[in-house]
Amino acid sequence: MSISIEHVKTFLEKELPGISLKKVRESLLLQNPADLPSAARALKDSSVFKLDFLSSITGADYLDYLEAVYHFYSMQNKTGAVTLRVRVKRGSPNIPTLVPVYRGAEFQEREAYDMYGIVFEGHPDLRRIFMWDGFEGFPLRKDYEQEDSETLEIADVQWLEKRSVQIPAEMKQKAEELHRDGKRAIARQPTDKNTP
Amino acid sequence: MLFGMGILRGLGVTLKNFFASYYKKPEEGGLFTVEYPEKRLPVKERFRNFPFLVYDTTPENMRCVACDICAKECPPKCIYIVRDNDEAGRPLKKPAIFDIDFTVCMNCGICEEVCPFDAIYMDHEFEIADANRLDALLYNLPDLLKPNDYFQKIRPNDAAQVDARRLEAEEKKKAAVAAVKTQAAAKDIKPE
Amino acid sequence: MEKTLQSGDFKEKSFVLRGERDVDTQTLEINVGPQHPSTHGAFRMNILLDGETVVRLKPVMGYLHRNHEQIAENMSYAATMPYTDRLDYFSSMSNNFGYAMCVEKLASIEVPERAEYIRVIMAELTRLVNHVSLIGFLLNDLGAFFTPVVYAFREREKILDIFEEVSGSRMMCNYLRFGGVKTDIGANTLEGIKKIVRAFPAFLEEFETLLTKNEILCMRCQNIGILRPELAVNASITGPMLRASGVNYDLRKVDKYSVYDRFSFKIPLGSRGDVYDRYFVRILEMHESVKILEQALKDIPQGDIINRKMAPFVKAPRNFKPAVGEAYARVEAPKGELGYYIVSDGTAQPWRYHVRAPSLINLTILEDMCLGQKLADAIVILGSVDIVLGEVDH
Amino acid sequence: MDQLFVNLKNMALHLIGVFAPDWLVSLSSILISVGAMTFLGIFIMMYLTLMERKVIGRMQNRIGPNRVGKWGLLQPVADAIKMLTKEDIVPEPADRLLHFLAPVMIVIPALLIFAVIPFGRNMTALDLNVGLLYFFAMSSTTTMVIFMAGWGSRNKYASLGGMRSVAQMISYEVPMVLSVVPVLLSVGSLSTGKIVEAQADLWFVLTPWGFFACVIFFLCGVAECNRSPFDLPEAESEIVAGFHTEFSGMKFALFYMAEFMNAFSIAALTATLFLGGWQGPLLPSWLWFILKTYSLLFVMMWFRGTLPRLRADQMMGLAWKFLLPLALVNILAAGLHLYLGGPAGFASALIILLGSFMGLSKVNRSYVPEKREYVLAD
Repeated sequence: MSISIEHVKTFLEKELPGISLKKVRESLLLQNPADLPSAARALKDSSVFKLDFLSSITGADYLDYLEAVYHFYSMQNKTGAVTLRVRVKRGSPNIPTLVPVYRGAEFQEREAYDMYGIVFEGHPDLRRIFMWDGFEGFPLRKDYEQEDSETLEIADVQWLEKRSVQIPAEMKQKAEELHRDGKRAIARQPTDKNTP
Repeated sequence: MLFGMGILRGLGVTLKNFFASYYKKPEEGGLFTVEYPEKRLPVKERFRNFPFLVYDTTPENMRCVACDICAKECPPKCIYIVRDNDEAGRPLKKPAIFDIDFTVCMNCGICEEVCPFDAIYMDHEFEIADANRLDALLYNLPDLLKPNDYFQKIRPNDAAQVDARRLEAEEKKKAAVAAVKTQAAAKDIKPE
Repeated sequence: MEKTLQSGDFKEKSFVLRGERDVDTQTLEINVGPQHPSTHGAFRMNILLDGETVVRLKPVMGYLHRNHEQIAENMSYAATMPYTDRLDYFSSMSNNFGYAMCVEKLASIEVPERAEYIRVIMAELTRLVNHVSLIGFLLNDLGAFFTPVVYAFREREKILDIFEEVSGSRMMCNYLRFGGVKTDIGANTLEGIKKIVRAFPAFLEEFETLLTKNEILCMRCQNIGILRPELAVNASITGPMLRASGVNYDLRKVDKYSVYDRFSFKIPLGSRGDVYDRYFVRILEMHESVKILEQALKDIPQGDIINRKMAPFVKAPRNFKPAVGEAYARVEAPKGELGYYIVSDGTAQPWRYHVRAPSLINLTILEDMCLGQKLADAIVILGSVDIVLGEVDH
Repeated sequence: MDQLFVNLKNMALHLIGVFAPDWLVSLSSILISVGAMTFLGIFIMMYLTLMERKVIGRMQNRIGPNRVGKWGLLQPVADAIKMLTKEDIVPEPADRLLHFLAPVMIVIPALLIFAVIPFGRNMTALDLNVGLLYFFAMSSTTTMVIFMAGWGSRNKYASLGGMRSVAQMISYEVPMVLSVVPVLLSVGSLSTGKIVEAQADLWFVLTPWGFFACVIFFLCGVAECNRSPFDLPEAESEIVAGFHTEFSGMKFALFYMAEFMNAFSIAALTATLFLGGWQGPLLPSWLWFILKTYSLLFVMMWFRGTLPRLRADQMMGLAWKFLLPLALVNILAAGLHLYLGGPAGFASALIILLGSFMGLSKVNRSYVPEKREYVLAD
């Protein structure tokens, strides 16, 4: 059975006076990311909710802001999901970490950092979890420019010619042209979809 | 119980299996491995490996009309279709090129589901390994075309259903055409 | 080592095993993986050894990362279904089940009775396959030369034949559709499943006499890699690993999703939360799954297998555009709580698609369990955590 | 029929004696025995690998190799060719000398042990009167060689394997030697030939102390040649391939051959010491010997097909805290049995041994499985 979100909202406002919350479709948006650890600890220690299980942390990119969605459950009361949201600007994607409150957040925060570049301050070792360390860019962001695997760049052409591979003329010509303009071969233009 | 009893009972199980493999039948714990090239396990009817195109009697009147729905729906995008057009340049209801890259296809069967013309079905042929990865596994139109009775042979029930549905659609169309003809005939008589 | 090791013990002070260090030894840093016989896939553990005792263990993953989430965001909803088979490739039906449930919750589609029963049957068969294979691989890590794995695979083959008969493929089933299942189960297939389910307890009996009371297995698995319940809950561990530590949390009983509330079955709970408990809880879970299967097979109703409303989308999946909104659904996969979080923006492609992989999160406390144990135990503890790299790296 | 091989050898010697000086005759008699031993060693090793794969296959409900030759009979030949033709890689940081010497020095003692094994009535290649001491001396050299192989190949896994094998060999050498003392008590001589003759009417394994000594000796023998459940030095699941990770081609073949020859000699020695060697009613003596040895080898393969592996400290604990005290008590029981003689001795030895077995399994609490109860909550 699930917990009504208003009930949580009133509880949090009573518990932490300075907090500013907004109801977004069955979840609570914390306007100020800094309140996240205190809100989470309050919900975890409260005898009513006892949300001791952080099921999942999901990063998301809504073009003009990045968002982290937290799903909390209670294993003792076996009650349903409480969803918290935090939105940060793309420029300064900093959210306080939840690892001191929930050990389970460690890998999921690293995944959100790796895929979206959301920096979780205070995380024990915030490294990329899937990508190799030298990888630049954040793959799941909507404006991630994917390298076009069909067109060759000047470096590829040289590498292939060193191994005596015949390259069709127009591919070589396209590579020189790209090189002259100083551009990279981009496959996917950033999507200009409307935000939900 | 005695210190070593658990191990001895475990050894008993393997010994039982050791002798069982000599005299028992495969179901109750006998030798169940099948020596592959000589003896083969029968493939289930709904088994799906790479797709193939069905044609009714001769490869000319194939069912595919190059509507490109399967190419759009294919998750890994491994189907490439170019519509054929006759000498005057008008598009025909036939594909000129129909390539499926078997190194990309993951035999998920979605093309079979979405095809509105019952043209593409999943095959049972899985021994298509080849030394050359690029050309040999890129199947084009002639390699993909297989007769309808091959489809009946490998998947009897599904083929029966498909043929029944097509037959019934055939009748409905004929009836509809006949109805239109009689209606047109009725109209001609009235205006004189 | 009577003092139970707290998780914080090892972070600050350098870990000294033998009191003050009379003999100055050198620690040996070895990389177990990504290509190693018992890391269950391309997974690396950077282990610092003091003699044979583990002093530090850093898991490294990402070797099998295919960015499943971006693939799903560039494709229609139905086209992602075959990709979910490749998440935890040992239980493809459970992955489909989770994904289908999430989209049904998003677009609020009901599933007819018969389809729900077929889904439960398939999910429980996958649980049998997963637990049996896992115990086989755990014994492989312990050194039994492939015999338990071969016995387990003999049963797994029978179940995979049923999957092939029903869905068309043994492991990559792609069988569930939004609002039901792809094709119906014939009467003789049902008979085949009944025969397997009837024969399974006898096999489990033989498997247990071979393993459960085996002194060497008990020596190697008891009191190794102990996981305390509070740490398990705090580290969001789910599945048999959590229940082996004694926490009663099984989504089939908590969420009562699908038609699980119609079946009477029990949830086995361990007491000490060590490798032996994780092994034995999985055997008990198989007994429970057999009970569920018997009940489900007995009273599976007749009826259509897919929601009539979804008929037009079977032929044209790209027209399926759920309303704007988001949904988070979770299912009790054999490895733990498999969650799907989908945000839809009204178009035919999801705006955000996220998979909560139980194997990835169950690895969080791998280091805490292995500290202070021997190298051989670290391998066995990793085996008992039951990870599949397709799901860890998704 | 019984003295078939002995007569064959004498005939060959007469043939050579006809046109060769007598010093050449005695030399050729030695050469014939040595030639027979080496051929026997290699032949046994090849067909033991096939037997092992077939037996474990059958235990796992599969057929085992049957592609090469009628029932896979040529499989060992195929393996040998593969081993010989494979490239022999020496890792760059490895110590060349140790890396080259290790496989050679592991096969020599394995072959030398064959000299002492009584294959049939007066068919022992060299019936030393210190036969048993010679056997222990030879089998204990493998410790140093395995560590040399592990250390020489400069590989973390190999050195771990090497260190584990040193610990294992030493801790299992002591109970092994002590378990043989009761046999010497009752026979009075170290020579294997006399030990077998002493068992003409009563096999030692049928006496209480003989049974316990046989079990201890066999277990320690299995540990000596690194076979399951004590195969820690080459534990595939933990340290990839242990001490012979960096060996390939012919060098790996030598390690493989040495392991199987050690296994054969351990089984042969157990048969000789406790199961009455070539003593047996109807069949020729050498056939009895082969039957007993290969049944013990079957037990070794049976272990490999079933049992998981022990951890390093448990393996050592088992040797020092369980097998060693049991072997010591066994000597006491054997002494009592021989001194009192008759049923009284038999009963008292049996009581002492069973009592000590129960006591030891109580003392080693950590090895006995805990009782666990599981809650089936809803």
